[in-house]
Order: sequence, then C-alpha cells, then structure tokens
Amino acid sequence: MTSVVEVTKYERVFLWKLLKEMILIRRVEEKAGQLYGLRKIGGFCHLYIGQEAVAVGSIACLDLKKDYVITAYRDHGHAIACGMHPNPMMAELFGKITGCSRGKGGSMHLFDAEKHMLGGNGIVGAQIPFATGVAYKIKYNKEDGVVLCFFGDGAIHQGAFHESVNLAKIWGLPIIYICENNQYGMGTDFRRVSSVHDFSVMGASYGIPGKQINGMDVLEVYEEVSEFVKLAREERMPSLLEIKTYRYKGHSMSDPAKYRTSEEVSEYKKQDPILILKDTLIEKGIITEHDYQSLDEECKQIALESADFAEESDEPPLETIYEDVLA
Amino acid sequence: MTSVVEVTKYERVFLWKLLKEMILIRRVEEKAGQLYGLRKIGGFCHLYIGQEAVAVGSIACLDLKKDYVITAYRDHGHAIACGMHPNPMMAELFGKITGCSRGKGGSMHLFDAEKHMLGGNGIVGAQIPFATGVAYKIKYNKEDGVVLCFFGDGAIHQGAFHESVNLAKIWGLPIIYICENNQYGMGTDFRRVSSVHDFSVMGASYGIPGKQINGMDVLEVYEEVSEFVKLAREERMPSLLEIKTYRYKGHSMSDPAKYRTSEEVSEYKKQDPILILKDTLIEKGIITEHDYQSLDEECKQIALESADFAEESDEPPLETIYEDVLA
Amino acid sequence: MPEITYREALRQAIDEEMERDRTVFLLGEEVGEYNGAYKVSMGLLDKYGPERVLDTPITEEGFTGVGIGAACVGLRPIVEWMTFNFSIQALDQVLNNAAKLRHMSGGQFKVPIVFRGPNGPAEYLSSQHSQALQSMFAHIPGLLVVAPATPYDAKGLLKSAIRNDNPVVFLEAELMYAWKGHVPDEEYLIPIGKADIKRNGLDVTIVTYSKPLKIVLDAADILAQEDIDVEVVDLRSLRPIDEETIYKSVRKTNRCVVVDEAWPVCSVGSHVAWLVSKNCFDSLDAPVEVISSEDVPLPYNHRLELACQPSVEKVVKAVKKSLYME
Amino acid sequence: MPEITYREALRQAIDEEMERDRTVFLLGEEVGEYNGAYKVSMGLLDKYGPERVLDTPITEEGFTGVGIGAACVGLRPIVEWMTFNFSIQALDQVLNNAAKLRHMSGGQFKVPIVFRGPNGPAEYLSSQHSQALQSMFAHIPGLLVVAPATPYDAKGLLKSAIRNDNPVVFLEAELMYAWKGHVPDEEYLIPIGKADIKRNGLDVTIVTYSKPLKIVLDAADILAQEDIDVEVVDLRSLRPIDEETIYKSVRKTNRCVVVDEAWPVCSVGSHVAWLVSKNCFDSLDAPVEVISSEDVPLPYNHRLELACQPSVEKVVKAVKKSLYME
Ligand SMILES: Cc1ncc(C[n+]2csc(CCOP(=O)(O)OP(=O)(O)O)c2C)c(N)n1
Ligand SMILES: Cc1ncc(C[n+]2csc(CCOP(=O)(O)OP(=O)(O)O)c2C)c(N)n1
Ligand SMILES: [Mg+2]
Ligand SMILES: [Mg+2]
Repeated sequence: MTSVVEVTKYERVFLWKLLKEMILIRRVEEKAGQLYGLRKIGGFCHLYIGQEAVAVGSIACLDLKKDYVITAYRDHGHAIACGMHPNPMMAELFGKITGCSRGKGGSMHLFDAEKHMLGGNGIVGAQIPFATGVAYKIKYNKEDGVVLCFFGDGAIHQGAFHESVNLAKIWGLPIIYICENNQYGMGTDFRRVSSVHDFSVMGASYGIPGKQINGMDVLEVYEEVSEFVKLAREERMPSLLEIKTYRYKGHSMSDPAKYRTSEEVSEYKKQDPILILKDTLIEKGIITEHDYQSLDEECKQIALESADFAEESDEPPLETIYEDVLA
Repeated sequence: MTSVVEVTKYERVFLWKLLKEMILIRRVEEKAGQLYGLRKIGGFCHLYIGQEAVAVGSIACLDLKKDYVITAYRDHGHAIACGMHPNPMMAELFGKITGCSRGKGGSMHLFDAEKHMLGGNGIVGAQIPFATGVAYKIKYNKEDGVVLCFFGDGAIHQGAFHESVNLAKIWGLPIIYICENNQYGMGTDFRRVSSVHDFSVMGASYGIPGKQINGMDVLEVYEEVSEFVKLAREERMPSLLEIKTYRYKGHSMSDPAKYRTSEEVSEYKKQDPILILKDTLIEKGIITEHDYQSLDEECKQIALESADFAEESDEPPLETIYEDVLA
Repeated sequence: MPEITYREALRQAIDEEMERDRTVFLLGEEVGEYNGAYKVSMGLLDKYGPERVLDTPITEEGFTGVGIGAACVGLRPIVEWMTFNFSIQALDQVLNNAAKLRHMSGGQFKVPIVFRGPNGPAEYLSSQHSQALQSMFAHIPGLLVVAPATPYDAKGLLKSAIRNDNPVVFLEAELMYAWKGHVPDEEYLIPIGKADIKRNGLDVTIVTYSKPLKIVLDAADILAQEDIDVEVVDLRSLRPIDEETIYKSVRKTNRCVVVDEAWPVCSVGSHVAWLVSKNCFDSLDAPVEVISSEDVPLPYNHRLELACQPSVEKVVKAVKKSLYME
Repeated sequence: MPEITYREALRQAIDEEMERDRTVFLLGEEVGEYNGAYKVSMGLLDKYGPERVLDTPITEEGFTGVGIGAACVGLRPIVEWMTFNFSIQALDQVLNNAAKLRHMSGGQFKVPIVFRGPNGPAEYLSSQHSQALQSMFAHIPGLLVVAPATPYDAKGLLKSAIRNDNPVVFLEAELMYAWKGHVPDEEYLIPIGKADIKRNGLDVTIVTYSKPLKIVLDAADILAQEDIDVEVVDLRSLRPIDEETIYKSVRKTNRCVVVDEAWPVCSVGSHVAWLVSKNCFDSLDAPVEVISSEDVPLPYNHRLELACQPSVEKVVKAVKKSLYME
C-alpha cells in the first residue's frame, strides 16, 4: 500500500524525518517491550506500535518553540515525535534518576517542559482541561502558538472532554482536540460504548469543525492536521479530529487482547504506517531499500543505547522521596 | 396572545387541569416569596414563576404510576405538577416536621417518592446521571415507564450531562432530557457561555433526536413532549429537548437581577403562559372570565392554607438530627 | 474449609448474591466481556447476561450516578471502579447524592448500593495510580466504609454490603487479589462495623486494616521472637469504627500502634490514634504511634515507592518505641 | 488602621496582586459581570477586563483544569469555586493534576494556582450546600491549604497564596465575608504555615481555625469570667500545620481542646488532636477534646443545623471537661 498524498511536493529531508521518527518510536518501543519481559521495566507500559503515524504526522505540523503537545499515558510516541531523546525516556521507564521525570513518573508520565511536551497523564481525560488551559495561556499572552491535545476513543465520553471543548470555543482558544481512535479502550470495542461511530460529528455540538482522518498514512495525517493547525493559529478556531488508527499490541503489557481476532490484527498490519511511507518513498525513487535498512539499523542502535544508558544509570537516592513535591 | 394549538380537540377537564396547575404553582410561589420576605423561609429559594408551562405541559404527558420526574433545585413547579400537595411543600420551605422532607431539605429538595417526583437536587447537573439510573431501572425491570429529566441552560455544559446522554443512548433508556432554557444561569446569559445557541443540535453527538420547543405555550409543550415520550416509551429512544422559557424573578430571592433590562422582562410577561392559556380558552368559549377568577381564588386559598399549615406545624425535634442518615 | 483467593472470595460473594436476588447487578468498566480488569467478575457476564453485568464507557461520574439512581428505585447495584484512583471523578455523586438522598428527602429513599474496587498502591504505577483514598470516604456521614484483609472477611463483608440498604464503599487491593485463605462452603455474613482480633497478645495493640495486615502479622512474628506479645486488631470497617474492640484491647496492653497505608494527615490512621489517645487516656503507658505512608505522592521507582509505605521494619520499630525500647 | 470586611480584604489582595503581576488572573462562575456570587471580585472586571476576570460556564472540572494548565506554563490563576460544595466536581483535577504534575514530571513544573471560595455551612441551605470539606484537601500532599479567620489574615495569606509557586487551597466562609477587622494600608504578607495566638492564656489551649474562631473567642470571654484563662491558637494553615506553635502552647497549659466545624472522622480536628496527644503526651493533664460538627449531613431547619455545629456552649463545656470541672 502507498500513500494517497503526492509525496514529490515535499523535501526529502522532511520525508526522511517522518520516516525516521516512526521507525525510532517502533524500535525504542520494541526494546521497551523486551526489557519489560526481563522485568527491567514494571507497572503499566502502553505501547504505541501501529499508531506512529498519528503522533509523527500531526506533531510535524508544529513549531515546538511556540506550540505544545499534551497526551495521555500512551505517550512514548508523542515524546519522541516532540524530539525527546530516547535515553531519558528509557531511563524513566527503568525508574532511574536520569529519567526525564527522575524516576518518579515511569512510562505514563513522560514530560519535557523545554520541548513543550507536557505529558503523559494517567487519568483518562484529565489532560484535556489541562491542555485547554495551556491554550488559554497562549491567548492570554497574545502568542502565536497552538496546542495539540491527544486522547483515546475511550476518553471521548468523559465529561472533562465536553466541558473543555465548550470552553475552547467560547474563549476562542488555539487548540486541536485529536481523538486517536485505535478502536479499543482496554478490552472495549469503541462501538460498544459510543452513541455515534464517527466522533467528528461531535464538533457540531460546539460549533467547531470536525473531521475523520486516516491515521495509517503519515502524510495524510500531516496534510489534514496542518489545515486545522492553521485554523487554530490564524483564526483561534478550535477543532475536533478523529484520527483512525490501530494498536498492534495489547492495551498494556499485561493484556492478552482476547477481545479481537488475530485476523483483525493482521488486516491492520497490512496498512502499517511505516510500510506505507517506506513503499511510497521507494516507489517514487526518493529512497532506496538500502537507505531504509541503514535508517532502521541506526534506530535499532539508538534504542539499544537507550537501554544501556538506562541500565547504567543510578537509582534515585532515597531522600529524593521528599523532592519535587512542592516548589 | 393565544395558543397555536387547536384546543378544541382536548377535553375541557384536561385543559382545566393544565390551567389550574399553572395558577396553583404561581400563587403558591407568590405566597412563598412573600413569606420569604417575612423570614418564615430562609436560604436559597428559587421561584419558577414564568416557567410554569414547561413543568405542567410536559408532566401532563406522563402516567406517574409508572413514569418519573427528576429536576434541579428550582423544583416547586415540578412538585405541584406531579400532584404534590402545597401543604407538605410549604411546610418543607418552613423547615417543619410536616414538610415532605421532614424539614431536612428545604426549597431545593422537594421529593415525593410515591408520586414519583424524585427531586429536587442542589448540585447543578448532578440529577442527570441519577435520572438516567432511574431509566435504567425501568429497562431492567422491563417496565413501561419513562423518565423526564429537567435541568437548566446552565447545566447543559456539565460533563455529567454528556456522560449520561451517551449512556442512555447505548443502553436504550426511556428518558427525555429537558433543558429548560430560561436564558440565564444565575447572572449569566446562556449565550455568553455556550458554543451553540440552539441546544437541541447537541442530540446529534449521541445519535438521538433533539428539538427546540416554545415553553410559554403549555399546549405546545404538551403536544411536542408527547411525541418524545411516545418515542421513549415505545422505542426506548432517548431525546434531548430544549424548551425555551423565561423566569420573571431573580435567580433566587437574593438576586436583584441587574444583568437584564426591565424591558426584556416585560416583553416576556406579555407571553405569560397562564395568560396565553386563559385567553385561548376564553376566546374559544371553553371557560369564562368568571370561571378563571374563581379558579384563581381557589388557588390563592390553597396557597394561603398551605402557609397556615406550615406556620402551625411543629419544628422537628432535636433528636431527628440523627435520623434519616442511614436506613 | 477450601482455600481460595481474595479475588475468588469476592467473585463468590457477588455470584451468590446475584443468584439470590435478581435486583443485584454489576456495572463498571470492563466488568463484562473482559471479565474485569482484575478478573473479579470472571464468568458473571456469561451467567447473568449483559443487563446484569454491564460494561460501561469510561465515565466514572456518569455510571456511578446511574447506579445511585437505580438504587433509589429498588435495584441493588454494585458499581466497580477499576481502581479508587478514578473514583474521585465520581466523588460528587457519592458525596452529594448517595450519601445525602435519604437525608435530604427526610428518609424517603433507601440507597442500597456498593462501590467497590482496588484501592492503595500496587507496584511501579507512580502517583496518580497509587493512592489509598479511604480517608476521604470515611470522612463522609451517610456512607458505610469497609476494607477487609482476608478472603474470609472479604466474602462475608461483601455479602453484607450488598444486602445493606445504605451506600457501602468497599475497598479491596490489587496486591491482595491473589492472597489465599480458608473460606467455608456454607453461607455466612460478617456484620459491618465489627473489628476482628487477628492475633491475641498482651504487650502492645496494633490497629490496622486492609493490605497492611500482612506486614503487621509478619512484624508480630518477629517481635514474638523477642518476647514481645502483640495483639492485632483488624478494623475491617472504617465507618463505623468498632471503638469498643479497640479500647478493650488497648486497656489490656496499655500501648497502641496504628498502621495505615494512607497519607498521614486527616487519615483513618490519625483518627483512630486520636480516639485511642482520648478514650484510653488513663490506660496508655506511651503515646499512640502511627505508621502511615510518607506524606508525599508515591514515586514510580520501586525502591522509593516501597520506602514510602509501611513496612515490617517500620512496624517493629514503632512497637519498640511504644515500649520505650529505643 | 482602617477597618474593613473580610470580603474587602480578599478583594484588595486580589486587586493588588493583579496590579503587581499581569500573569495573575481570576476565573470562575459569576466572577465577572455579576461581580462574584458573594461580591468578592467587585469591580475587578471593570478594572482588568474580560481576559483577566473570566466568567466560566458551570463546569467545575473543566475550568479548574484550565487553571492548572495555565499555571504550568507561567500564568498565576486564581480559581474561584462558587462554594466548596461544588469543588468536589473538580477534585480529580486538584488531586491528580495540580498536586501531582510537579512530582510526576520530576520537578519540571511549578503549579502556582489558588483555589478559593466559601467553605462550610452558611444558613438554611441543607446538606448539599453546607459542607466544610477542608479535611479532604488537607489530606493531599502536593497542596498547601489555608483557612484565615480575620480580614487581616485573609489579606496577608491570600497575597502569599497568589505569590506561592504551589497549588494553594484557600478556604473562606460565606458568613465571614461581612466580618470586620483592622487591616493596615501598607502592604504586608503572612507566611503560609504559621499559626497565630489569638488570645494568650495559661489554663487551656484551644486550637481552632476559620469561622469557629469567633465562637471560641466568645467562649474564652465567658470562661474568663469564671477565672479560666484560655489560650487560643488559630491554625490559619492546615497544610502544613504549625505544630511547634501548638505544642508550645499545650506544654504551657497542659490541656487542649480542638474546635473544628468539619465532620469529626478523619478531620483536621481529630488529626490535630492526635498530634497533640502524641507530641505533648508527657504534658497533658487531660485527654484532648474535639468539638466538631455532628457526624451527620446538615439539615435545612435552622434550629437543627445550629445544633449540629460547634457552639459557644459546647466549647465552654469541653474546656471545663478538660479541667475535670464536670
Ligand atoms: C478516569 C479513568 N478511568 C479508568 C482508567 C483505566 N484505564 C486506563 S486506560 C483505559 C482505556 C482507555 O482507552 P482509550 O482512551 O481508547 O486509550 P488507548 O488506551 O486506546 O490509547 C482505562 C479504562 C483510567 N486510567 N482513568
Ligand atoms: C456544580 C454546581 N456549581 C455551581 C452551583 C451554583 N449554582 C446554583 S444554580 C446556578 C445556575 C444554574 O443555572 P441553570 O442551570 O440555567 O438553572 P436555572 O437556575 O436557570 O433554573 C449555579 C451556578 C451549583 N449549585 N452546583
Ligand atoms: Mg483506544
Ligand atoms: Mg437557566
């Protein structure tokens, strides 16, 4: 399968960046999954594999000097797409002091305040009012930024979402609400708990535009989200995007995912976001298979190094228990 | 002004009942307002004057043997329309032991479990999930009833509303969500805090029908709501109705209502729901002015008696403090 | 008596009560097709069907309120919160509806509903997912609150909770689900509001409940080797608290340590410690000690998260302190 | 020193801080065009405009979260909850975001935000609208909690709260808004975490805070006529609690009564009573008494609602009890 977007209009370096970020997310997460099996990582670890095009394609629309990203606990992909280095990320998964959150947050709580990646939130829907507040700051300071607020298909029914969108509309906030519909909230097919199966219609309740977007094609994501970023930036008009995607792994490492068939999973793997971009770029002669292989090697190497970095890092000293509680 | 509905198709006794209930609500509330001024009643006392057609017209669609009514703190009108006698209601406003809630609840917490009037809730929006649960009981027991859930224009933005409607739709619950849009939530014009100004469009987010209804004409309310009661009863399809109305008084007794002009108030008083019905019935020769006057006298008398009843009732004994806490 | 897990004890309690009374039903996230996030409801959907075992969207406020509404008109819902960390989104419904509808209607309603799920830290979950929130619920009049620590108590108390005509907050713990214990085949109920002496002793009373019971019993074993004879009172119910059982024990031992995994301030632990301080004033030979969680959000790192919580060592030390042994 | 109301003291504090620092802004229901449900924000919309004085829809969870987000990126929001009864709808945002974002990000954020509004019973409002909910907030690490009882303390503490880099829960009371007191013209700040001796005495220490301060001082006057010399410690801050000031007083008087208008179980009142019981164990000549609200939802009827709350008589009685005078 190849992208429906005319790729030749993009610079090679941009396409390369998209490809690299997606591969890097995948390789780092595969490494994390492996290390989880070795009990180097514990607790909830929610992998993003299969969904890479969503974070990479939409965050590519931003200028993170002035824009912001906020997401839920399935946050590895967004962190890397925001430019967070895998080392402090992996160290965080290990609970080490060199982790981005000093070992206090773990997988669900990746943050990089400087890179404007503001989490990483474990309470379903709780990041949505928070993200709306970040957008309020942009308006308050008459800045030029926008906020991408990511959440799952499971989160869209939460009252916090609905309260937030209304606030964003009445106050004219530059925020794009992105529902990453990976079809399941834990073991629940979204159709079983949702009154409508096209979430983008919900924008109408708030007088804002809504759109359903194919999230397996990173270029499509990029093109579509760009429009709404522009709308937010230039007209302070919020929007609601439903980006259709799929997670290959269980909800978290401990989920056997019996609620879906292996056929369904294989079906989606055929539209793998990395494969689509790879095939497109090769077909158009923008990269070669060899380019791809060496990029993949490079990403595997970075993932490996992040594991070494995490392994070799120190545990946080006991007295850090009392740190980071109050400023 | 007269009703747009062809009244002659209704039995006189039915029309008389609608008229009487509206007048009774008004007279009892006027009495309550007066007694508040005399400090016989304290705290928050939210009058319904101006909105009578909403409760009376919609509750007239019900069979309260099997149907239920749930509302917020502005509940005097709904209580009377459910057939609650003004005596225990007024006694409750006085905080007397003969009050429907034994003096524990006051104006905001009228209940008559037998008459299926289930409150009376002081937390904006908190009655909406509760009402949805009552509808779940109807489905669970394979009963034939429906629930009318009333709330204000201020409550519609609450997350609790949105979560509830989704549940009602996915479970197929017989409930009609009625937003009584009296244009203000306390001092806030609903347009200032609402993304859309026709709330009935919000039904689309949940795949349920929505409709805007004129709430100053009790017959229009009755006819329209009947349709949706039927839909809920026969097809288990919930719906969202926005009934446009107006409150003549301040938000509560202590509100000087400076946020609106006296012209606006007079404008609405011209479409007074009692006057509309009265004029219609006189015009069609169904009642005479004299009938109306004696009905009004009767209602004033009932209001007066309820005040006497309340005044003469006992205070609750001190030890009742520990009663009604646990079953 | 068969030995079963805490999880299975809960499952049996729900199953038996659903079988006995058709008004009992279960709702919550993943309770049906997934058989429960922690498998407490295993098999119940198959047995009772989707109207009595109801999968909900992730809307704690909404579905908790639905349960309360259904309870007021004659059903007996069991609301499962996937964990108590998420219960705070539903707290308004519990505080302002469940705990008050009977009161503010002058007794017109019964509110027979159980709110249950795992509470307290598990492992490697960081601060949002590692909270022991019982103190907030125990603060609220109009509720009953129970926190059993053994399969036997769990089953007997859950059955009582389901039959009770009041809202009952029922606290479990992820790390307890696999704990085993003897549970009789015959039906039994444990009354809400009764503590239980889990170990008899003469020297010091330890009052505890829920998951920390295990470390308390371990600490008691260690102390026994040093000839310190500990009595362990398991509260089981946090609202109401069985004060008499506690005082009787402390009036015998003259010393008291309270062990509680919640944060210390305004907690069940400090409340019990005050009750003992006041009501056993003339019997106490030493101040009442409280071992609680550290007064910080729980970190993800495992060494740190363990260091924040009550431990055998901390309990041993507190007991010795109350004996002026260090 | 001019005499002003508690309401005006708050207004001045907000006004001065908004004037001093343009990142400070106020949001909440009716704070703007209506000038505040209780008129605390009178005139501020006119002065600062609608972006700094922001009327919100009735969505406590939503607008509280908006404040927290804005705080993490450099603004200093003041969130007004129309009353604390409604704050529970926002508690998830306070507990899981405001109190934890700094922690779970390893210190990457400051969260300079104030949550304020009236707490505790007013009159004739029934149970949903008459709750003193401070104990739930005081339980939570990651927050600061203050509850001033005089216009002077209110102004000085609110200015400190606004300047503080942490989330501060600031508890007022509807019935206190009209109370008057002297407040200097010059700027001053009161540090969070410091209690204040509101009356010196030798015989019994009464620890209290917020609205009950008034009845405690009245009780002290009555007791003085019987030659009972009461010392009154006003906590002012509930998190952290100024333990040293309390202990110093109790070690002098050897007796302690705690007066708190919250429900008794897991409350600020019982927590302070335990702290004193433990840390002044060797000085106490009597058990620490706690006067709290009755452990029931508050009824609407006025006589009943007063009977549920602390009163001068109850305080006098408790003091005498601690002196073994009855
Ligand atoms: C308020 C709340 N309720 C429940 C949970 C437990 N939980 C964690 S993830 C999850 C499913 C969320 O699904 P979705 O929003 O679709 O995100 P995805 O995992 O698919 O990325 C649930 C129920 C939670 N973390 N917070
Ligand atoms: C959760 C919550 N927030 C705030 C309030 C305070 N309050 C009481 S009534 C009200 C306005 C509600 O307006 P609306 O829903 O339009 O109902 P109306 O009074 O017009 O009938 C507000 C803000 C409350 N009771 N509950
Ligand atoms: Mg999902
Ligand atoms: Mg209104």
